Amino acid sequence: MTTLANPTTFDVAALRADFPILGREVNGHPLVYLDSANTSQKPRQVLEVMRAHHERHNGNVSRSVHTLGTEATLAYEGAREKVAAFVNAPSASEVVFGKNSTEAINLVAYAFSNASASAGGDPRFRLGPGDEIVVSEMEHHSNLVPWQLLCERTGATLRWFSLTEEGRLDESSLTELVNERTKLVSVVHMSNILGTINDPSRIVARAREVGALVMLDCSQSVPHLPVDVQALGVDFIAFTGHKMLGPTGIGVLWGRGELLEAMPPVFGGGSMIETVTMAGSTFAPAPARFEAGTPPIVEAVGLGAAIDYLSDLGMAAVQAHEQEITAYALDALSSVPTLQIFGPAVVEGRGGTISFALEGIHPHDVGQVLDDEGVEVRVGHHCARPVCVRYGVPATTRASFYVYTTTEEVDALVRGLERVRKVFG
Amino acid sequence: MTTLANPTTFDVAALRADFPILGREVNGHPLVYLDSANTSQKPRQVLEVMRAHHERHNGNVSRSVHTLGTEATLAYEGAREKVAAFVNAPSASEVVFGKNSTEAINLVAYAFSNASASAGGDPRFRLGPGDEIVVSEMEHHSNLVPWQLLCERTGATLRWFSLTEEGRLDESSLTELVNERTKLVSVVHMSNILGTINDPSRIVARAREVGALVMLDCSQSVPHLPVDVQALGVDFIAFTGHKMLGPTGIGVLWGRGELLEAMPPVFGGGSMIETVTMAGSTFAPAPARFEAGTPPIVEAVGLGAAIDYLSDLGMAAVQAHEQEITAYALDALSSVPTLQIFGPAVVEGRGGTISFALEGIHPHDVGQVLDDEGVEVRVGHHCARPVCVRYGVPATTRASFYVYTTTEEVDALVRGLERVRKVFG
Amino acid sequence: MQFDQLYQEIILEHYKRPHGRGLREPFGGEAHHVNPTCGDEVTIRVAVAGEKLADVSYEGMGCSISQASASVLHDLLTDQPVGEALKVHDAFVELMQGRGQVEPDEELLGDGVAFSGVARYPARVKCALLPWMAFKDAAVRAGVVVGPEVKA
Amino acid sequence: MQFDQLYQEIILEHYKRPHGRGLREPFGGEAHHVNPTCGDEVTIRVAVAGEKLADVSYEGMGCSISQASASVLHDLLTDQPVGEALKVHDAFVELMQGRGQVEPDEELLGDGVAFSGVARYPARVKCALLPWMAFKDAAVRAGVVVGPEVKA
Ligand SMILES: Cc1ncc(COP(=O)(O)O)c(C=O)c1O
Ligand SMILES: Cc1ncc(COP(=O)(O)O)c(C=O)c1O
Repeated sequence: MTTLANPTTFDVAALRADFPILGREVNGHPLVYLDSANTSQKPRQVLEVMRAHHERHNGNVSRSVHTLGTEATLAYEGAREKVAAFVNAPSASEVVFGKNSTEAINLVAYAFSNASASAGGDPRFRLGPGDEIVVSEMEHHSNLVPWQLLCERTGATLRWFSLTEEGRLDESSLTELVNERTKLVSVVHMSNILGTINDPSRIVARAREVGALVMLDCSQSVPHLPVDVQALGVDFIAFTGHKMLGPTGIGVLWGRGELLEAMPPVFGGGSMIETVTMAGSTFAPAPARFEAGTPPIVEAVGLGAAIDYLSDLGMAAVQAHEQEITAYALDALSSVPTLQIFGPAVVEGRGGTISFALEGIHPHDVGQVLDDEGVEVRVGHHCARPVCVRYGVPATTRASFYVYTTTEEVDALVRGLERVRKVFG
Repeated sequence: MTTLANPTTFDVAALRADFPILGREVNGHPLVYLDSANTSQKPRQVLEVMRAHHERHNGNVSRSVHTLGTEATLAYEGAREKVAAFVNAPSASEVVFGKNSTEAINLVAYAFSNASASAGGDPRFRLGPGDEIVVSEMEHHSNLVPWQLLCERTGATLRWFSLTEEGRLDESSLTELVNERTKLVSVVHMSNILGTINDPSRIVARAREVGALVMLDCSQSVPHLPVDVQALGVDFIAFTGHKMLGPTGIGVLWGRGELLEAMPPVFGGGSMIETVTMAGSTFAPAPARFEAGTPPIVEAVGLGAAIDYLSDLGMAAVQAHEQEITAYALDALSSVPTLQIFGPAVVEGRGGTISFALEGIHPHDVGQVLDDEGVEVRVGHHCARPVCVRYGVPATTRASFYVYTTTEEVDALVRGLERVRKVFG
Repeated sequence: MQFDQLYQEIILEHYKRPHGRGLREPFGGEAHHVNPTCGDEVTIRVAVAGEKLADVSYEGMGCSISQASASVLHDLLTDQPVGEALKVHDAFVELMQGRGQVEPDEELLGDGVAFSGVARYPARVKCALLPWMAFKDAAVRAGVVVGPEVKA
Repeated sequence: MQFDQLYQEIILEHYKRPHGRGLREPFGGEAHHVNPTCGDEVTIRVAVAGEKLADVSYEGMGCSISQASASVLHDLLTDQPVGEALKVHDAFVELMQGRGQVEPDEELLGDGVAFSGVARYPARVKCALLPWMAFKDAAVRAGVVVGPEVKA
């Protein structure tokens, strides 16, 4: 692990040695990985913890009295405690593990429909015609489609915040949009396409006035900046392991304890029950109630190791590093002729994810030429098609940064874009 | 890899060297792992493939044109093809990845409720009062509770096969139980508590007569015996990676192509869409339609490696080995005074999972003493509480075997049971 | 050895010859608890008379640890002043959740001290606590005012 | 070099100066296809006159590969006998799905041969196939009888 005395900075060059994949070549060039908003790379510390778990402590959890089962359970529950501490949750029992952010969001959506379908459902989760759910035009499909489907199932209405030209949430209609009919507001904390970081404080305040719940999609924020659920004042957040140095197959729903207790089960199966008879079953308290079946054990352990790694760096330092790279990149990209940035043009209130267009050149072609230079960026609608529609493009090219990103890599991107313009100019 | 010329056998001692954890000690004794029905151990071949994926090819799938993304996608889709071939599915597009068996079963259950809630739902998936779902008293909670919850949501009625004294499905009431009102029969292929292997052929034939769908919970069968979905003639099967030498966090739903096409989406999010607008979305064909969000990529790759390992051994040989061990164990256990076996007492029509009781001694205490000897067995209701109720016990002790199990380990179990009787006799 | 600390003679004694077993009348509150992972069950009844617990009776089915724990609970709490009983309860819970780091108070816990070794077996802590959690619920139902929830 | 095989001059030429672009009347069938991962779109119209495809017109928005592919499709299929056009279609699909292992038939595929290199880029195969898949749907809607589905 590569931390320095100064808590707000770390040695990126030294840290890169922790990431085996950064040593590989792509098409004869050193890998320049600028697609961390899509999925991050993993340090060997994480891989080693996972391997050690497999080679020493593998057993199923919460089901065995034997030593391996006990060790596996301690490791799994230890990961839950690390997650809770990382986002300053009051209790580890407020942390529900699932396979990704998408599942976490869908879990809440199905808790709403199950509560709505049953007579005894908690009123905060009961939805029907006339009720409203509010999202934004900035959502990842994973924080949009689940609510569209929920509205279809329940007859509720979906409404949304629009976006400003600068790529920010347009909160001018807040009081009209979030009103007495609103049961839930679910918005993204940091946009995966525009890089925008939303401050949810006004939304939370308004939601409290009208008695609506608030969910924050923290898939892009928890990996990149300090997140404190108590300071945010929201009711639910979702995030995903693979974007924060952890493995795929693990995601987190955090929810306020009393809300989780009020939510009906969604998935049935092993480990979420209290007692089962053929005629009917009763259910365990949260978080077990929402973790049916064998959970992603080694994946949770890997996420715990990723959190250790990030905590050692310090999330303030992680964010400071990305701000530096982002400022450098915004500046460097502005030197590329015909390049247009979507989203905030300044480093304030944004993270290290930059979407752009080169006039007249399709993102697929941009990405392909860059890949030929070893520069890996994402092209497409980034699972946020309404944002593309909003800004009148079918797709964008996106570069995204993380703890291991260097200014030299940004330079390689800019050089690559010159070649793109040569091939397609 | 440790295969021998004779296709129906392999060298267990040599194979054990592939499993790093088998070299460890527990409470000062060599580990004797007899809990594979709970979760299996992993050979280094699987761990190495996963590590290599992380260190060389990690990227998100189906979203990038870049080299890492393409490599990751090929690895992920390659795993899908391996899974399809392993269970003789006609097409890889019939394989849906999720996080475990439990999710696979719940996915089908929610497809039923979503189809039932929408006017245009396919009639085969529409459920309401008067319709029936049939399970058995032998189910794991994961193939029972989802159907209980589905019946609550839709008003349908849950019915079940009972069990014979010998631990077999009582099919005497088949024609009455599976009738014109039946929409789905979902039963376990191999019981995780009794070891019973069910032959679904009569149930399938009857279901076809009345137009019901058939799901088979293959969580315990796919790891331990050759499974051919076309020969079984069922509509859906579910199984789980961690019980078949693969990692946690990966499970499989196989479904007949035309049924998957007829099923509405369950989870919304990235990668399951065709096109998204704020006002509404359309959805991708199966399997993508059922894989919302970033899937368990490295876990699928690990499962693919596990399938390679099992295929190299040959599933017929795997089953033959377990039959041998099971015959040996049934014999050895019958020598232990006051020991009672639940489930078939003969090796025919059963797998290598044996539940038993020692008169007057609670399974927790049995398991604890065995653990002190390094012998890891599971104790409890094994997520199949109705089976315990059926046989009048609160819990059982269960020993379960796999490719790496030896007769010496069975001997260690029997010696351990002697000590149990000394401590609590 | 760790294992012998788990199954101390005292525990095995209470298990084989439980004290005060059986559900008795009259009682002010009753609670039934189940350990969902293993199906162990216990029912506890609490009878309050004035400032005292006149009787703590129980019935259950489960492993040696949970059954011995119920027997010890009966011994320790019956006839105790309410405040004292709750102190014992809290001390026992603290001991069990201490992962083997808590020094037990012999004065307060009597035979309960024998459960120190259980605290090193996370999977068994729930067994030992089962009757104590049920006791607390039963006491509340019998009108006893107790402090904030303790989680097992 | 692999990359130069992807972006062959012919492809870039078709991309920059597409042939026969624009949706024309009359037509017998139309289909609109979208690539869900990138949002590329194409609309194809097919006009059948007797045994021949009198016109294959198109409009679309997308990358060089998908747009050039539409232009080449127009060149290859317009004015062709129906049977011949379907043969060309099948040969192109086979080439694209061949992972670079299929030897293209120059006679049949003309400028389409330039797409051989695309087959080595799994992520781009869908781009090249987009207009061809839409063409097939449009042809069916125009009354053309075609063989079994080919999957992209
Ligand atoms: C028969 C059976 N069905 C379903 C399951 C559930 O599998 P998982 O916990 O991986 O979802 C299991 C194992 O726990 C099982 O043995
Ligand atoms: C903002 C946002 N929300 C949700 C998701 C979904 O995460 P996952 O695919 O891990 O479920 C992503 C990433 O893909 C994202 O960037």
